[in-house]
Amino acid sequence: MNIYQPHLMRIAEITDETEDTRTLKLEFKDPAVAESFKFSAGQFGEYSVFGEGESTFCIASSPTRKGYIECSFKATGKVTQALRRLDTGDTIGFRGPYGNHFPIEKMKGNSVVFIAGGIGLAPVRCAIWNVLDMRDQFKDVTIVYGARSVGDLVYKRELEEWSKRTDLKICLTVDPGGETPEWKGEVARVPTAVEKTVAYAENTYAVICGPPIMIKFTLPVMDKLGFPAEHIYTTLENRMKCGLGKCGRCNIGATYVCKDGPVFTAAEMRAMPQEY
Amino acid sequence: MTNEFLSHASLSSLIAELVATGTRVIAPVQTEDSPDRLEYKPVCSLADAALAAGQPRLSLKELFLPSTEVLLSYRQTKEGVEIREVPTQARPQVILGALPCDAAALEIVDKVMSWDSKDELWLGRREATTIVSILCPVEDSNCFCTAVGVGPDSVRGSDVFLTPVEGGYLAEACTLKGQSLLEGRTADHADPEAIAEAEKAQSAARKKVQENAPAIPAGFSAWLTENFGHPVWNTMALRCHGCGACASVCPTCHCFDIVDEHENATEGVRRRNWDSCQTAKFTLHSSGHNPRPSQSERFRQRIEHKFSVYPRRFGEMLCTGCGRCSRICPGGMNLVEIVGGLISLSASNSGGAGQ
Amino acid sequence: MKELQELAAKLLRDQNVQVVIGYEDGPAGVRPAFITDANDAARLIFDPRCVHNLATYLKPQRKHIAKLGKIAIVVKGCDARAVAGLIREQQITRENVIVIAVRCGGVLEKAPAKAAKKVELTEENVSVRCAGCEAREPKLYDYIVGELPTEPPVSSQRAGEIAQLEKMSTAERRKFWDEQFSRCIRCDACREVCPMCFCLQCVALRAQPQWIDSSPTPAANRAWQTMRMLHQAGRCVGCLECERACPKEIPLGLLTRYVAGVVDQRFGYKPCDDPSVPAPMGEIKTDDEEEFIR
Amino acid sequence: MKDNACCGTTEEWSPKIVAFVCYWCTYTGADLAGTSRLKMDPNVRIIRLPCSSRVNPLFLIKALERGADGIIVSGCHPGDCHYSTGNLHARRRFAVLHDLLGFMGIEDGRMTFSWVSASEGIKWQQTVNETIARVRALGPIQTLHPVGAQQLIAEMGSEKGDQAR
Repeated sequence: MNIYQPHLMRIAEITDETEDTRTLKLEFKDPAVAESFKFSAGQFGEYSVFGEGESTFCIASSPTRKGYIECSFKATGKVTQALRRLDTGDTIGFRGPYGNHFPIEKMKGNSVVFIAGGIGLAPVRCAIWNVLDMRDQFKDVTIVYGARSVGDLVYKRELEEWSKRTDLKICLTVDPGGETPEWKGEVARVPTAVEKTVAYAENTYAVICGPPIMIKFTLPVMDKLGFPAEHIYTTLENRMKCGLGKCGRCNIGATYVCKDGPVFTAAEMRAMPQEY
Repeated sequence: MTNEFLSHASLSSLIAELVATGTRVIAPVQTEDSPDRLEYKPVCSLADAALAAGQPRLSLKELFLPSTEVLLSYRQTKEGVEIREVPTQARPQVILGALPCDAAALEIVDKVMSWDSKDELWLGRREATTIVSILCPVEDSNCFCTAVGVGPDSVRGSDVFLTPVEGGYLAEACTLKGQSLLEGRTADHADPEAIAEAEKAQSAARKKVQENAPAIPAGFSAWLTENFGHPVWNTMALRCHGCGACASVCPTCHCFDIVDEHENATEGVRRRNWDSCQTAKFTLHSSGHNPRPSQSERFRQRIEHKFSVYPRRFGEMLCTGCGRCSRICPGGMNLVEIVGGLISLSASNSGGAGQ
Repeated sequence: MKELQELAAKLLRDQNVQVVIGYEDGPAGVRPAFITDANDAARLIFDPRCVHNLATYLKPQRKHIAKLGKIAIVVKGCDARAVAGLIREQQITRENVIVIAVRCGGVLEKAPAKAAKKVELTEENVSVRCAGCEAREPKLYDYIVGELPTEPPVSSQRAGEIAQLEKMSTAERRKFWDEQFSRCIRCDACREVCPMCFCLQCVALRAQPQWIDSSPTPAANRAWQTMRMLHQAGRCVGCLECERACPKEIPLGLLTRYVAGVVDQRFGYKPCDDPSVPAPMGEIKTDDEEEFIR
Repeated sequence: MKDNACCGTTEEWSPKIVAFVCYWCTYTGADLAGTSRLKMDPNVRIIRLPCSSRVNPLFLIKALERGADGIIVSGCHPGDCHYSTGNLHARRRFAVLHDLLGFMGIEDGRMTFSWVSASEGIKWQQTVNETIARVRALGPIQTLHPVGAQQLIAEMGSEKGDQAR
């Protein structure tokens, strides 16, 4: 099997998150692969629709949930639009898992803050469930999640579930103007909500994912709250083809997003050339 | 390794036997339309080959990383999708008369193809190939192999290295593969006169290239990393069209694209094609955002990749100084001049301005 | 030459423009020059080695050049047509570019590989595009420099190529082009160096629908070259940049010259440096020849 | 188009022709030919478009590339275009396309450009039958596509595969 050969996966379930975002639950067709497949929170894969091509996104389900993986995507390009046309029971290709991961082991025994915007919740959700499934090994868990409007919030069922839990603190927010009359959450941009919700405690780790503009304005807030840049983790994405450090297009300076990433600390990001 | 004498007749019969036993023999040959132009092509006999006659227009890259190749084929069935993989074993081949810069390039690219995960398609072809290089006659002032640690007499990437001498070649077996190729073909010891003749030719060739460009200093890679934001990047690439011809002819440029293509409603193939960092679509996100929006950034990427990114990861420059990019460039960009300019800039402001 | 250098220096000194795009002697022959400092204007040259069509640098894709400021560009007749073409198709506005025309006595077919300083044009080395050139003294300019040199010789090498191909049988022509296109690696250098390939998104890069596969397969190569030629009908100025840039030496000039001939013969249009002459493929006439319609 | 691959011998082969026709004239004309029960060979697949000027040359290139043995493009007669001058624009484009494809080695007989009005059912019948006859005489088109993925992979690594792309 050459390294560009995908595993075949069956679409077990389709969930529409928003108007243009969809989550697929995927199961390996080969039971042996299903058995041996392992990954860590934050890793990504190459998903392919045969005849259309491959597309890169993170694995959105938790490594603690065995037997399947989930991915969430927005239909923007050729492959994602083709993925959207598929139905339950259809077959897609998957190569992975690739890249590094969130340091869940290192976070154990400490508090964790999860901050996400829009579809950026997908990789964070993977880490959230990973932590929640081992809840007793972590101190405080805080989630701040925002989207442009109520309609743009993804994983709504899970947001609800998390809101009901007492062992975590959650703040849901939508941008001003994006609220509906029924909306009970905050109306603020993510950085503002973070400032209001998150308090720094010694040895707290943060995971931030979202649109570049959100990250840009959230990082100074984290600074202000006292988070050291080495404790803030985020993910980068770049156009990728191989995912294996060969095809030569995802590098930012000397950093290969596919091999050295996609998870980076804010400190690492600052040291990188601003070419992403 | 010792130098041994390989006569014309002996080499000729070696080639004939290889061809007869089904080994593909590739050598530089003169093209039909012009005797000055050479191409690496399959040959049937030594007589077809134009050894040490100049630089073939394209490097050996295409023989190991074809401009397009099938990775897998698929067929949609009622049950789902069936995929068929391409075999990775390749047909045995011998490359005769490879230029040292082209041979070295293969060894350099081996590193990216085999680190972490192994690209069996490339490595399979490499495995099945024996490379017989020859002392380079040095093309022109665009050559700068000695500046990047290669040289017209460099044995890097070669299994056998030939230096033309009176009546034949001085042959050096550089690897076990090369040894077994030469087995029983050579006169055990070359006479001292031939060795002296060969050494003279080698140092003459080396001197000729050294005149073109000085060696790249050790700190150059680090300077490039530090000066990613240097204003020189904005002005250096003005004449660059972004056509990517440099990448096409480059023996070490190995970036590729992976695409699917329908053949009909239910069948198709996944292919790997050459790609170039000089085009806008190379890094274009589907959102429309492009991290390298103009030619300045794309040009910087090419230079940084060759002289900074690759050395940092793999310990050597992604360039063998063959000069093909300078010869092909429709805008007259010249790598000797560009690198020379950057080096003198690094010497004048080694403090790392412009970050 | 002096006249050109002085003019460029003056334009830069008076800050009429921020960059003058012309030709200079590079380390390996003549190449495009970007002069931003009046003191460097002495580098500018013009002679038969100046084969490049600099109008390509005016394309909207060349953002890194536009960043420099207002441009003055040195053009030969054939390049002036490309500037006119870009104005005609509203890619640039006339006021935003200073055109410095040079009277031209013909150029080489290919830039010499070695840094030869002086060349004489002969039947063997002259560009095929120079034969019967009507724009040796361009009409589109803000400044025009130089004396009109004598008419160049006519290329003996390539003049008859098209007729020769037309004489072949269809099957032979098919074989000829299949062989040529089999070399194509779809690097798209032909498009990138073409002054008239100015589409912000080329149809060959579109994935939805994917009309032309991006792999260099025989079918896709043929489709790509056919499509590019159709898009170039009435646009191509015959500068042969595509042929010059092709790393695989596909004789693309045969196609551009053939199509230019078709457009001339059918619609009476020759590439010209008058931006007000409408593009032929956007025009219609009720009495166009329709002998091909059955 | 899948079945094209199996058309090995000329006995089994029957030309496949794709017609790109305008909605207002030729499509109606073809309809008339049908309702008038004019006898035509069944080798033509019609693709209806709003106007002959909607026929992007890429349609024709793609059809020929993917195994159509011949193509027909037909619209309203000059002067009769529903959009006044669409067909005149189309005519310019097809003139160049016709000449260029010929220059690149596609037989003239495989390309039929014609004007068929809504009332010209008989002309449509002739156009179709003549095109089919011409293409039949020329034989199957030498397609470059498909490559035959399964076959190609089988050949990889063998001598034949060296040339396969």
